[in-house]
Amino acid sequence: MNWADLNLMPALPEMFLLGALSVILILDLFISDAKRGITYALSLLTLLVCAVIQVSTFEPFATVTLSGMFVDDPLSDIVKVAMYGVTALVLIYTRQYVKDRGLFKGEYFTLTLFALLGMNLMVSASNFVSLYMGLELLSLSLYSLIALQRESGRAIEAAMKYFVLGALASGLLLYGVSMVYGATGSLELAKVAQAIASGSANQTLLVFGLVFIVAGLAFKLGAVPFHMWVPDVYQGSSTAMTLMIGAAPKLAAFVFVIRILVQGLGEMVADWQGMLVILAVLSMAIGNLTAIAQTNLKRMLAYSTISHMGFLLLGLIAGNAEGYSAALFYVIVYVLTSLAGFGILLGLSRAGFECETLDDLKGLNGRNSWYALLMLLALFSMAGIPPLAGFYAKFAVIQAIVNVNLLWLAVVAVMMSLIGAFYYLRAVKVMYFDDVQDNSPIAIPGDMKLVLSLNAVALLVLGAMPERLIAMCVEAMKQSLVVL
Amino acid sequence: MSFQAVVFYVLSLILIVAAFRVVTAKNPVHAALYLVLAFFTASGHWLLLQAEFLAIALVLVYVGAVMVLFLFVVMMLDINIEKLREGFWQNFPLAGTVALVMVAEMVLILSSPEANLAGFKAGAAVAADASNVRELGRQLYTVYLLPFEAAAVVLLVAMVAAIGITMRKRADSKYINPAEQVRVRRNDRVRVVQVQAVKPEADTASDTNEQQA
Amino acid sequence: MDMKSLYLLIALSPLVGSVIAGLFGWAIGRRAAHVVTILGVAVSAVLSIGVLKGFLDGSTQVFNAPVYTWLTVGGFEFSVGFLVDSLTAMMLVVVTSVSLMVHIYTIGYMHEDPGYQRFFSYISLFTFSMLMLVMSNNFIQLFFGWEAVGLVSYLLIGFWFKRPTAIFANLKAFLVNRVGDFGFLLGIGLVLAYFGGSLNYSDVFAAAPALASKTIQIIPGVEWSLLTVTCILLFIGAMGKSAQFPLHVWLPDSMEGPTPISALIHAATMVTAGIFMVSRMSPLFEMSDTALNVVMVAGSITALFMGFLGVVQNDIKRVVAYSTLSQLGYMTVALGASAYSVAMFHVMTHAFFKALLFLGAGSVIMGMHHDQDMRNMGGLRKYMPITWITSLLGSLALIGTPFFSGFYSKDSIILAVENSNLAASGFAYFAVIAGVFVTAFYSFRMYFLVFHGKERWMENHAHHEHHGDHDDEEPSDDHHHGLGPNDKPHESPWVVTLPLALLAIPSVLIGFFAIHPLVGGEFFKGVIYTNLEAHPGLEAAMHHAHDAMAMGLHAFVTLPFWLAAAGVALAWFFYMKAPHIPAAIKQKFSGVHTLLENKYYMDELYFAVFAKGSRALGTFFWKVGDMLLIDGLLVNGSARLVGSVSRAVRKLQTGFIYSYAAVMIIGVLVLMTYWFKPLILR
Amino acid sequence: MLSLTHFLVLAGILFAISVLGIFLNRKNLIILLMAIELMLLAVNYNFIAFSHYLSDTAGQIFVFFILTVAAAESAIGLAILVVLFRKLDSINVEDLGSLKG
Amino acid sequence: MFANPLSLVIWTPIVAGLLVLATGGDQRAPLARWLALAGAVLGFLVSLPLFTQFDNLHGGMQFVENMPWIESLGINYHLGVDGISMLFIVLNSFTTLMVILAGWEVIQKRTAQYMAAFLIMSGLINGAFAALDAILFYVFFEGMLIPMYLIIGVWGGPRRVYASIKFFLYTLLGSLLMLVAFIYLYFQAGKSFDIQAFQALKQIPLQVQILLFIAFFLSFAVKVPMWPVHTWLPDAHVEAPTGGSMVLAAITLKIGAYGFLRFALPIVPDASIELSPIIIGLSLVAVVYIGLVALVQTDMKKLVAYSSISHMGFVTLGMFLFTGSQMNAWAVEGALVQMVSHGFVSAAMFFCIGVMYDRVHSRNIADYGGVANKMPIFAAFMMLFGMANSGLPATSGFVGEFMVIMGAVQVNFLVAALAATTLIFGAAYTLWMYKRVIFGEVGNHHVEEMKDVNKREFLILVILAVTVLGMGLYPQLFVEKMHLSVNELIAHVAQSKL
Repeated sequence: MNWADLNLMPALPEMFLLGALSVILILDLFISDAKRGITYALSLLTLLVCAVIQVSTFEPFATVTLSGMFVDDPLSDIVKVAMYGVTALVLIYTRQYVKDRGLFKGEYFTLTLFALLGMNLMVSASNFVSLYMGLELLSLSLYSLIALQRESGRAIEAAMKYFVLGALASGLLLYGVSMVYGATGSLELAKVAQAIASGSANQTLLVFGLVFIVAGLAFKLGAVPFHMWVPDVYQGSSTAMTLMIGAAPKLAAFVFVIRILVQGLGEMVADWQGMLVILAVLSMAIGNLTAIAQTNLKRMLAYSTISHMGFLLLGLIAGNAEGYSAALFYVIVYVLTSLAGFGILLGLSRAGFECETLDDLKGLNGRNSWYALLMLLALFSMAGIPPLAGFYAKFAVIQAIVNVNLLWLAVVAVMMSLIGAFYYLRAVKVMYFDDVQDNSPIAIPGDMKLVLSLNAVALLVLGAMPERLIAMCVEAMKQSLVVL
Repeated sequence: MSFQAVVFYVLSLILIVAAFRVVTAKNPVHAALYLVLAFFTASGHWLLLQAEFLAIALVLVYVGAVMVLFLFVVMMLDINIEKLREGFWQNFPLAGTVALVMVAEMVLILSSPEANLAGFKAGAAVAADASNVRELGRQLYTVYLLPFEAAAVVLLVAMVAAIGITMRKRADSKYINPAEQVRVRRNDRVRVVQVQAVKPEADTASDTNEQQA
Repeated sequence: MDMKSLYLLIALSPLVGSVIAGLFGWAIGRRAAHVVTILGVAVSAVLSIGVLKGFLDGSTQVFNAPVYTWLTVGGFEFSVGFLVDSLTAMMLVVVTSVSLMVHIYTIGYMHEDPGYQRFFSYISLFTFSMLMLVMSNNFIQLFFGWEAVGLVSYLLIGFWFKRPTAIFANLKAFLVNRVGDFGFLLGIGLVLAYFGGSLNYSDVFAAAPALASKTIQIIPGVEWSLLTVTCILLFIGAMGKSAQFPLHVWLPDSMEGPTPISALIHAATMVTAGIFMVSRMSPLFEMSDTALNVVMVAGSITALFMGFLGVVQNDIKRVVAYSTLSQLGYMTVALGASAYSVAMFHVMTHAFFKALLFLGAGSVIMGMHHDQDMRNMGGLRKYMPITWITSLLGSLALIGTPFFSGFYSKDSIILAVENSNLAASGFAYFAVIAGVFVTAFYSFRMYFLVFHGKERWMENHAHHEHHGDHDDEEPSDDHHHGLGPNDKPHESPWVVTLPLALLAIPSVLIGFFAIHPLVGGEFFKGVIYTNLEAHPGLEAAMHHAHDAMAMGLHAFVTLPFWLAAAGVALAWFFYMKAPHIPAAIKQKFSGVHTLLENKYYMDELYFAVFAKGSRALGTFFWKVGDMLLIDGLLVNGSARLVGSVSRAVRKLQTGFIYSYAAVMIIGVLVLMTYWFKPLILR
Repeated sequence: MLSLTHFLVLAGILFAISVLGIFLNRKNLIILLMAIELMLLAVNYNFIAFSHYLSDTAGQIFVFFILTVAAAESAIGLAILVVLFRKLDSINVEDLGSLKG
Repeated sequence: MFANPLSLVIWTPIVAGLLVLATGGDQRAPLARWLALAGAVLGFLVSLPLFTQFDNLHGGMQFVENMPWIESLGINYHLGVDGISMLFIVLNSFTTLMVILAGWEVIQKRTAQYMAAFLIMSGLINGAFAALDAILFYVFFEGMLIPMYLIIGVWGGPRRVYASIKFFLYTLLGSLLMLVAFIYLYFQAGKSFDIQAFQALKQIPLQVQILLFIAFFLSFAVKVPMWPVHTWLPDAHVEAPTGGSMVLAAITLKIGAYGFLRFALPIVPDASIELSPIIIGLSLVAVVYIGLVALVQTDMKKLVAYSSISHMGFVTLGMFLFTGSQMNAWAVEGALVQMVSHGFVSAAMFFCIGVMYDRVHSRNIADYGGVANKMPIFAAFMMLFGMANSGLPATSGFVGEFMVIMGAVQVNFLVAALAATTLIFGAAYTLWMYKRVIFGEVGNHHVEEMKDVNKREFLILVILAVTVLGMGLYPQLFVEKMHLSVNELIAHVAQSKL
């Protein structure tokens, strides 16, 4: 290996991120609690710079570097920029919330940035080793973030559950990877794909490994039956962490899945398609059905996430570029939507009060019609009612599966979203039809209010003009899949 | 049966028993020690597979560090073992069935002709002076540079996280802050109060007891 | 002025009056309201007489032209248009003249009523609707007018909308009429579907002969003659409007409306619309003996059995109402005997003498201060001489006294039926002959009870508290019903008696002058079609009609005259000479009496079967179909199912790590097993 | 003669035992953590065995990283365990059931 | 006059609605009202050119706009109207104006939101009628659920939650399957969502057609609503505020029937013919069964709601009367006329009930009696609308029923006979209610205190009365607009796709 050949440009954002992270980590030691805002500002600045670098180094093709460990393609670019944005939003939304709960500490920011670094790695990895490292970096950061709120028994419980199950899932994934390694003799995605395509790979071992890999990936996405952690973790964690878990990591996990299943094991589409169909149907069914019985909003949204992941899988099941880009669009819209939804919950919480049950939303329209409207947009977007962005997401994935003649699956999907509509409607009902119970004032900081509003309104704007984003997803997917 | 096979089977037997005892041991300390045993035997197996560096690393890292950490935690926490054992074997039928099915399936799949594991022939004998460590090191610092850096970050995260999660200002721990000592003034220390002559309250005593406990 | 404008003027001038009185009545006051409406109707009446005169002297041609296109659909055009021929002209005169009389009469009758302007508006609107009906040149406009007169009838029966009986009666009237319309509309549908795709009379009649043997299948496998089905359906419409058995039940109740409209709508004009319609459709009916038989049977039943009911009534208006029913039956019988012209002749004479009788009854009611019970009357001839005389003339006309108008029309009917060759004609002949006696009896029963005998209002004060059908608890109601202890009946004002006098003239005379042109002559030629070869009934009537004087003289040797005379005599004997006999008969035949008093229990039957039945069915559909099966089982059931599945699935999420892990592991196992089925099961 | 099958089956058995541990162990979180370590050990067996039979070092390198991560993971896991114990005074798995349904 | 009249009728009310929404809380309610009125008037005015400039002699779509919208998914912003849809756009804009007026001072709670919801919904409905791209249609079709859900839920009666959720889910159930059908057709039609491309498909096997038909049927039958998926309507109506009921009955139901004409019949004609006996059967059930159910209602709004179902039964009946493969022109046009007429009449009926409800705060028939004593002007208007509801000639209610019955006789006499029972049932339930509510002595002290209509209410009643009568006396004005489109539809449906 020759250092002069080392093309580090594609990884520049990650390098900057790591550098800035280290600086913040050390700097924070010398900052008193009162001035923790500096850490916050620096974190945001870091994200901004990362995004700027990412955008300015954008190239409409894939570059593999670092000895095949790292790939920089449009898919990773678009998702990374989205992750920077999402993380920034998360930080903005959660600032007041974590302050109120004494979590406004250096660790919060550094671990968040560590998680982001892990996600970047997951998104850009092109080798099972780097994929795994990225995954673990993310997971460990998330476990710790949840556990940071150590006064809360529920948070610790959530962290512990997440940790144990996450480790188990990692074990499953690794077991599968080991089989793939055995079958193809390589850990590099491109070579794995090559080996399979050339027919030299051991098919039995591959499928055997695939079962475990799909299980591991399904865990990351939160697809049934590997979903059990989702509701508990969503509910137990402080809402800030829930948002953290529910937002950017979904993007990363999606690309992670694409990398492994499509870029690595793309030739085995016939096999994993079938497995994903089972997972998708179960996710949509169990997610939606169970959500109905929930009274805790965070838990309900967790189940809704599960069902959304079922829909996301539909795009993958299609097994073609259209389907993948539909899924990419789906996940972006989903993340944007859940940011808005959880953002409102964060805004409604205050010191000593967690807004997390349905009843806490009672009469929101009477208290503040603007926030009610924003939440309404988020909920209907999740339900997939036009003209909100969520509709086009669902539409795109359903279109993708109809394209491959899985009509029955499309019918199942829409029926499940019908069941799903019920609990979103119930939430809207609580906000709009019920009388105000808790009339304490809602104090959302100005910046958050602005960003939150933009966030939710974006769902509507995307509903009216989704073409740009969809086209971007299609383009990114097309160009990223061409190379490998 | 070759020598290697004998070693393999003996180690395997120990490994399986140790592993089984890990999950069935009454006392977590015993479990940890069985785990250590399992690691040792694994290390032996790995030597059979010519993964010398990893065999050693396993002992050093796992037995030396991780398991010690486990033991440390087990002993630090004051755990009521008896309570943790109640109803242990009730779950065995189900758990055993699942495990057995799993083993059976894995064996059936892996040993089936379709899996064609026999097709994997051990690589050409490695030269006696070939250094497994050198080869790994070379690759680690060149090809696997990125994961290696990532591993560093992972460890950093572990450190930050472990501290962040567990470190706390304990109300009952006593430590000295010299700066405070220097800054102290008389009024901070001595307060003159009018005290009425009464008997000491009983609960003061109990407070102290609690603190000691 | 061209004819189209003239006819438009005839039709629209009452409408203008109605709109002004209705919408601006509050502004222009009572006087202006009646002036404007009377003016409107008077214009129509004068012009109508002009038109009739034109037809009589042959100077006016048949007019048949569209006014404006109402609708085009499927390539067909539907217009509102006028057909004015001799039949129309006759009806125009009858309608407008009776209406004019009633308008004038109303000034007196309603002068105390707060809804004065509204009333005038309604009756003018009615006149307009009726004119549109008779002037129509197509089925659809006919149906428009048909329904419009029904609407006004509904409004007028319920004019005193505070009275529970009135608003019950008007609803009943409307609904029963709707049953008729149901048939009528379907008949129109068949006409449209099979008779050349047009609804214009001329086109339809032209297409009819070709369809004589055409059959249709209504119930698969059974062939029905198209013409018969069509005619019967159309006749169902006529049964509703002209109150023929079994759709007659609304007419007696309609007497809840103010008397002027009973005269105008429920005696003289609207109820004869059915007769008019069938006469218009004579080319169709002539082609179906079955339909004619149906018509004849319905008419006979109505003519006789409704007459019986008149015998037991004590309410003066109801007596007249039943007499109307009976007379409508006569007309229908005439239709059945293919004597359409005779039927129309009777329509005309009946319009005059029945309007006269009703207005006379109304005058009596006014004189009695809105007491309608004949048992409280008696000897009124002293107090109300004009009413007395005119009522007597009306009654004589009604029972068919020779030379009176009713005689000519009724005898012609009897002649036609006697000579009819239809299967039902035997029964019909018996019915009409027996009806003569009954008619005479109840007419003169009423006459004697009201105008002769003791002055019973003196003795029956106690009765006042609960007399009649109306309760007058409403203090703002300025009709004080019945005479006070010191009141005496009084003659009505001139606006009431003038119409009586004016109506009495045609009641007496018109038959004599009109029978020759209408029945025997050429007046309806080309308008009403009778196939004399197939249905010879009319021939005898035509023959007699040529000499009205001879016919009158000949009557004295015929059965009907003597039956009528017997009826009058019996009435005189029962109610003047021996009032205890009817009471005794009532005692003796209490079963029959109760049956008659309860109108053969048909109201009860209809109420129990149709009103209650449909409500029970509706409740069943609602409670069981909608609420239990659809909502309860399907909608809420599926919601409950989802809910319980949801709760069940929820239980899987136990909260314990090991079970979560177990689910994951089992998930892997299942996937593994599924994908390696052949390997594992081998 | 030792074949790949031997090692893979052994790893499978180890894997199954760790699964058994997870199933069986409804009380003690620490043993749960240990079971996971066992599972990782099984995975490592696979990698090393393949690496050996494929004559490819990548598998061994992966194992190196897995070991590293596992160490970090244990650290965090135990840290969480410690705070959990402080909070609940128990490491009983069945006490970790407040979030459910 | 305008380059894009259709875009204008869609977006004018929506923009107006957003502006109204922006006025915020109830302290600025008057502003919101006037703004809403201005928006509604403007919306109505911009819809008028559609009617006046519509070319009766041209078949096909007019005022067409077509531009790419979501190219990646193959969706275009494709608008256009024919003689069928144009009428409903105008009707909708008109109804919206009425609704804004109807809610003027009645709605005191969250006025701006109320007005905005209606305006936005109006735009969405116009969009649904104007859309020529299936997904564009779907977006509008579904989008209107949101405002309607809120309208019923926020301003509705005691059981509003149940009603609104039922309404939403019922409608969603149908439309989701239709969405799948659209996507399937998209691939069949060579990756196009163009409705005309769907219609132009030449070959679809019967079984596929039947499946597609079922998807369409579920979607539109719920909206119409047809028996047995009708039970949301009475609940929704009863609980909706007056304006909500007016729009619901006048417009949203029509979208379902319109959907049959635009989608089910031309896209899958053979399945439509194949399954027409079922549709006819269900329609007759609607007429007879629902007519009887309406008879026994004790709640006025429920009664009118059931009567709406019954009337809509005529619409579906008219659309599915086939002789061979030939639709019946009488019946189809009758169905369309019935739809427009029902728009006016039901709006008027619901408004009348609203007028009484505002005074007495009860919809129970038993709580009234003798209203005519206190509100004569109102009673006269309600009589007119009641008569129109029972299909009296010279009111708009008659024309459609008449045409459908005429058509039905040509196809099947028994069907016609059953359909014609509406003459009896319609009159029975309407007039019986009228009798109990309006006639009679003053029922109780609430009625005693009722005041006759105010100027605003009078204005609405007069406008509605004029339209009801106008359409009854001169239906040609409306019918001539639709002739060519209907003929084209009939010709199209007659061509088998097997």
